[in-house]
Amino acid sequence: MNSDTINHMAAAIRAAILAHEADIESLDREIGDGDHYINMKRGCEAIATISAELAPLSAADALNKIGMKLLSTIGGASGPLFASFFMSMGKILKTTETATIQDIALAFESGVQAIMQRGKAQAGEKTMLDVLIPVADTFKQLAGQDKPAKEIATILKTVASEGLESTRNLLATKGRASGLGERAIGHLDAGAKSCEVMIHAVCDQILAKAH
Amino acid sequence: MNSDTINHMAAAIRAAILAHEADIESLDREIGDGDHYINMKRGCEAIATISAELAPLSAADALNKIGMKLLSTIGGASGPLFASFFMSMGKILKTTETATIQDIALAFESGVQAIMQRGKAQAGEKTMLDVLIPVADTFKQLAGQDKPAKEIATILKTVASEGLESTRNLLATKGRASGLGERAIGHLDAGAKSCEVMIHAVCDQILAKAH
Amino acid sequence: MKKFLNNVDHMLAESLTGFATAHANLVEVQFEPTFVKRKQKAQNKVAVISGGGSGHEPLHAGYVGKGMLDAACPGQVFTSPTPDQMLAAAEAVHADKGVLFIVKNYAGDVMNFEMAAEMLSFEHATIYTSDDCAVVNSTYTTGRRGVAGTVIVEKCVGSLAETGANLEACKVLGEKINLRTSSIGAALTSCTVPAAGRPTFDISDSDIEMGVGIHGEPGRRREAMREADAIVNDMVAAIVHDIEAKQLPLKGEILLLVNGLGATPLMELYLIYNTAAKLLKEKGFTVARSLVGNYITAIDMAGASISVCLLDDEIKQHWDSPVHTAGLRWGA
Amino acid sequence: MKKFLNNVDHMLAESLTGFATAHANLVEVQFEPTFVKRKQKAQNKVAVISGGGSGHEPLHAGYVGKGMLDAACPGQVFTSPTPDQMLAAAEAVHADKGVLFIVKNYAGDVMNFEMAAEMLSFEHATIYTSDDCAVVNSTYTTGRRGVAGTVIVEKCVGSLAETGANLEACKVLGEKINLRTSSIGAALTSCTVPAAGRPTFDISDSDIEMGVGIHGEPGRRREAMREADAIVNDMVAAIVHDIEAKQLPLKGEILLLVNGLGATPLMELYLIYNTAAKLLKEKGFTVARSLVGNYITAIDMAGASISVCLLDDEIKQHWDSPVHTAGLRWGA
Ligand SMILES: Nc1ncnc2c1ncn2[C@@H]1O[C@H](COP(=O)(O)OP(=O)(O)O)[C@@H](O)[C@H]1O
Ligand SMILES: Nc1ncnc2c1ncn2[C@@H]1O[C@H](COP(=O)(O)OP(=O)(O)O)[C@@H](O)[C@H]1O
Ligand SMILES: [Mg+2]
Ligand SMILES: [Mg+2]
Ligand SMILES: [Mg+2]
Ligand SMILES: [Mg+2]
Repeated sequence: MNSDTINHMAAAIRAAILAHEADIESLDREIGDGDHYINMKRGCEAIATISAELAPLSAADALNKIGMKLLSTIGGASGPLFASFFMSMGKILKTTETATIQDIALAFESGVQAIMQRGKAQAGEKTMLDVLIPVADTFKQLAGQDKPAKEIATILKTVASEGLESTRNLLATKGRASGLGERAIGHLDAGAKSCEVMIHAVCDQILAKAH
Repeated sequence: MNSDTINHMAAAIRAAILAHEADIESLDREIGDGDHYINMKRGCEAIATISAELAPLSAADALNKIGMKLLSTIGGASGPLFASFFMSMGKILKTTETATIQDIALAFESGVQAIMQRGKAQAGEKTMLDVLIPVADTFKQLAGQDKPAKEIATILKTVASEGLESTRNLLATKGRASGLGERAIGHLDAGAKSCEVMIHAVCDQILAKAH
Repeated sequence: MKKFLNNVDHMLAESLTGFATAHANLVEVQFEPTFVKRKQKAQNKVAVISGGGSGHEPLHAGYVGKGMLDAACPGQVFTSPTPDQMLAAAEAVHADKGVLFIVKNYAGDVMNFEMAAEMLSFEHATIYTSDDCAVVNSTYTTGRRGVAGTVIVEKCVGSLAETGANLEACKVLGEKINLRTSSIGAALTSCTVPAAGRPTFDISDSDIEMGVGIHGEPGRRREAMREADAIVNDMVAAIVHDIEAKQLPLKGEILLLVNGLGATPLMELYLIYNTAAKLLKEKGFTVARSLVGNYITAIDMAGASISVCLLDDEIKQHWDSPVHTAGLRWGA
Repeated sequence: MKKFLNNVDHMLAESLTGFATAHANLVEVQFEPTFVKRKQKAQNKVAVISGGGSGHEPLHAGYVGKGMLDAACPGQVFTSPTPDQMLAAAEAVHADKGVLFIVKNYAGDVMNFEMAAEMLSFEHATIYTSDDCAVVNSTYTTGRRGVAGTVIVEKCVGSLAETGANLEACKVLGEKINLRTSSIGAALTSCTVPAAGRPTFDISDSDIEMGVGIHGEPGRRREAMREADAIVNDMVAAIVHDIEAKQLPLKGEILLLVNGLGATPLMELYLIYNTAAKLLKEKGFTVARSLVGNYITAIDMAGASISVCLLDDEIKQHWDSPVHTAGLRWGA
């Protein structure tokens, strides 16, 4: 992984988020305050504007810079969470010269843990973590088994979608939807949806690679 | 004319105004501020509540009392105008013991003049006067010719309807609709409509009389 | 129609009772006939009384208090009050220096106040406000409507009256301010008169009403909805045109009032203010005083009006003087 | 969607510029990062800073000024501001006695202020407001939301800070007021987030949302629309229940705040106040202070919230002390 790959992935994520405007926006309208899509878009566009600055950086520094940029751009609940994710990934990868797929899985896991810490949340609270935690777990496990990247990508897509779907029948105990009590049941979580969209975007890039 | 007749006519007027709620209300909504029906209704109901107090009074005193009551009940533009009308009618009839149809026509005319004075308005300004002035003129003329009441009533109904219809293509130069310029053209005036309704109600009572 | 109300017939009385309770240190309300007066009767000053249809809150009852009105007579919604209200209010607050009525120039208000004035036994005078420049003044019309400029007149005349100035001086100041003030309103939606139960006019999302008053009357023109700067530009142009037509100077210090008509968020009012202030500066004016908020409303209309008052030292002094009312308060 | 705006992306900046121009004697706005600060930097006091998503105007920028906030950080509409805003604001206004953040208890606000606090080099503390009793507090939730009670906390803590009190004392007062305040909101309509371009929720004319927050989130329950007294009765009952649950006294002096959510006419707010005051008196409270108007809004939502703060001498003193901001002003 280098900053070229990161810029490439960021562009794919941005395209995917924009393509899912209607879904993401309506989910946060239903049980949130309706700004999650706009927040995600603002974040994606901020990263696009710094792609040239990211280019000369190491993967670790690029991820850290992305985190810092998101922190000062997104706001809301998702801003500090995604920022913590990337800054934590950057910190972990700093210690490795050329990251293996195992390194990346560990960095991803540490990013998810940073979100859990910052948001004081667990799985099962109807948040983005219901996608991120199972993905991190499966990723680490598959990477540990030396599975090929394409196989991992295919499986993670499924895990992400299942995680998203799992939020439907949960009561929300974190975030804005926690004020709704039982009324949140039956609705997917918006943050979980954007995570699913982003994970699919990245995995699709890996699957589309020639080799 | 005595206060019994007056109470009877007031009841007929009230019933007619209530029956024309939709028309009157929508006209004042179109080129006014939407309250004219409510104002008329409030006025009619106030008179209904004092019918017992009116009963022992002379026609002149009853009309004056009606004017005073309307003055403190209706408000808006129509309140002082209708109040002036009845107070002026009362004043004129005060001088006659038993009013002939000619006396009533003269009193009606003086009532209309009081409206003109109070509102500083003429015919052709798209107001209630476009009904009242021709009705007063015709009434005086027919009464002067000693026409039977029923014939007069029939003719006045037509004159009132024509007067109302004449407001349709006028520019408003008095009242709220004067702020609208050309936009008032094509709409009937609400106050003219209530006057037409009231005149029809009174005439219909006369036409329905057995003798 | 969706409103917090129990019964349309009691809405006004319940609301006024709430108003008087919430501001019990400032005002008292009386019913039959209805008026709101200062808690502490002022002494030895012209009694300044205003009134008009309800639905424009905080105007007028919200401006009763030290430095502004002595009493206000609220009519039914959008219906001018009746003369007995003005008479009772005058009786309650007059203080030996005469009574000054401040009346917005609408047929109903004019006639009801006129009849009250005719019946009044003490010295009195009336100021008619007519700052709305959407209505072209001509000998054929009843003249321009009184809109947001009324707040400026009430504030400054109230201030002068507080100094013990006589009736004539108060009237002169009020008429000067009225002359030096131009206003224009634009509506995005209609309002809903509670007793009518539905919007006064229908309007699509792609249209606006330009040149509206404060009663949900249709405006001067229906125009295409467009960006705020374009709307504000036209509104400011109408005001500037009016100032020119009145042969008043197109420079000097002004008070800029951006008024919400009821349902317009402050965020939008400040955005309008931003553009209006910029345009007026470009024209050569200095924005010396500002007021932004809901000061004279049309129930729940989404819309705004812009008013410009050409200041002079006297007006500025009376604008700045302390005022303590429910709707306007500073220096106290 | 129909709003006075030019471009959704510039709306906030244009509006804030208008705000700062209209109140140039009081405040200054700075961009990148965005914050509003007092024109005159205060000396030798705790710097009181608040912030949150925009769309709640006059909160928070409207409360910057003498006797209240030193600075406010407005985020995007309904989106909490970012830590760099708080850091820049703190840098600009701190005055050697530390920085106090007043934060409404929402995940986003909490986390962004927390990250700012972690990066802050000077002494600091944070008060989280959580007066909304529509959200049942339990160990499973992130806790109650901060709503209109925030205004009372900002007013009184601002007053105490002005006396030179230390950080700890300010935090203690703020937390006391937060504990002693219960609020609940009801909405007749949704609001429309400008960037979203359409109402956040759909609701028919025969329904209301009970227990709404200030972001157009659906409320606790959708209920049948009914007369105002019935709605207010349920709201007051929820507040009284909350006071009981907190084991606070069901008597004594209270501050009653009836707050409009943006598009509700004053006439309706005073009607609500009238009923709420009556019910609370019947329960045994004395309404000693009142505030009625749009103090913390949800853009253009038709709706209202009721807040009750149990007063004591200290709170009363700080509520009454002079305040001079764009949104709240008395004694100055
Ligand atoms: N404490 C938390 N931990 C993890 N995720 C959270 C937490 N709180 C909120 N979220 C996530 O953030 C999403 C909302 O983000 P966004 O709409 O951008 O912010 P806000 O809720 O402040 O409007 C939710 O859908 C949820 O997935
Ligand atoms: N100056 C006037 N002279 C005669 N009639 C008038 C005048 N001004 C208004 N009117 C009449 O009053 C009617 C409006 O009455 P109403 O709606 O009750 O009062 P308002 O216009 O104050 O809301 C108009 O339709 C018109 O017929
Ligand atoms: Mg959101
Ligand atoms: Mg009318
Ligand atoms: Mg009217
Ligand atoms: Mg948000």
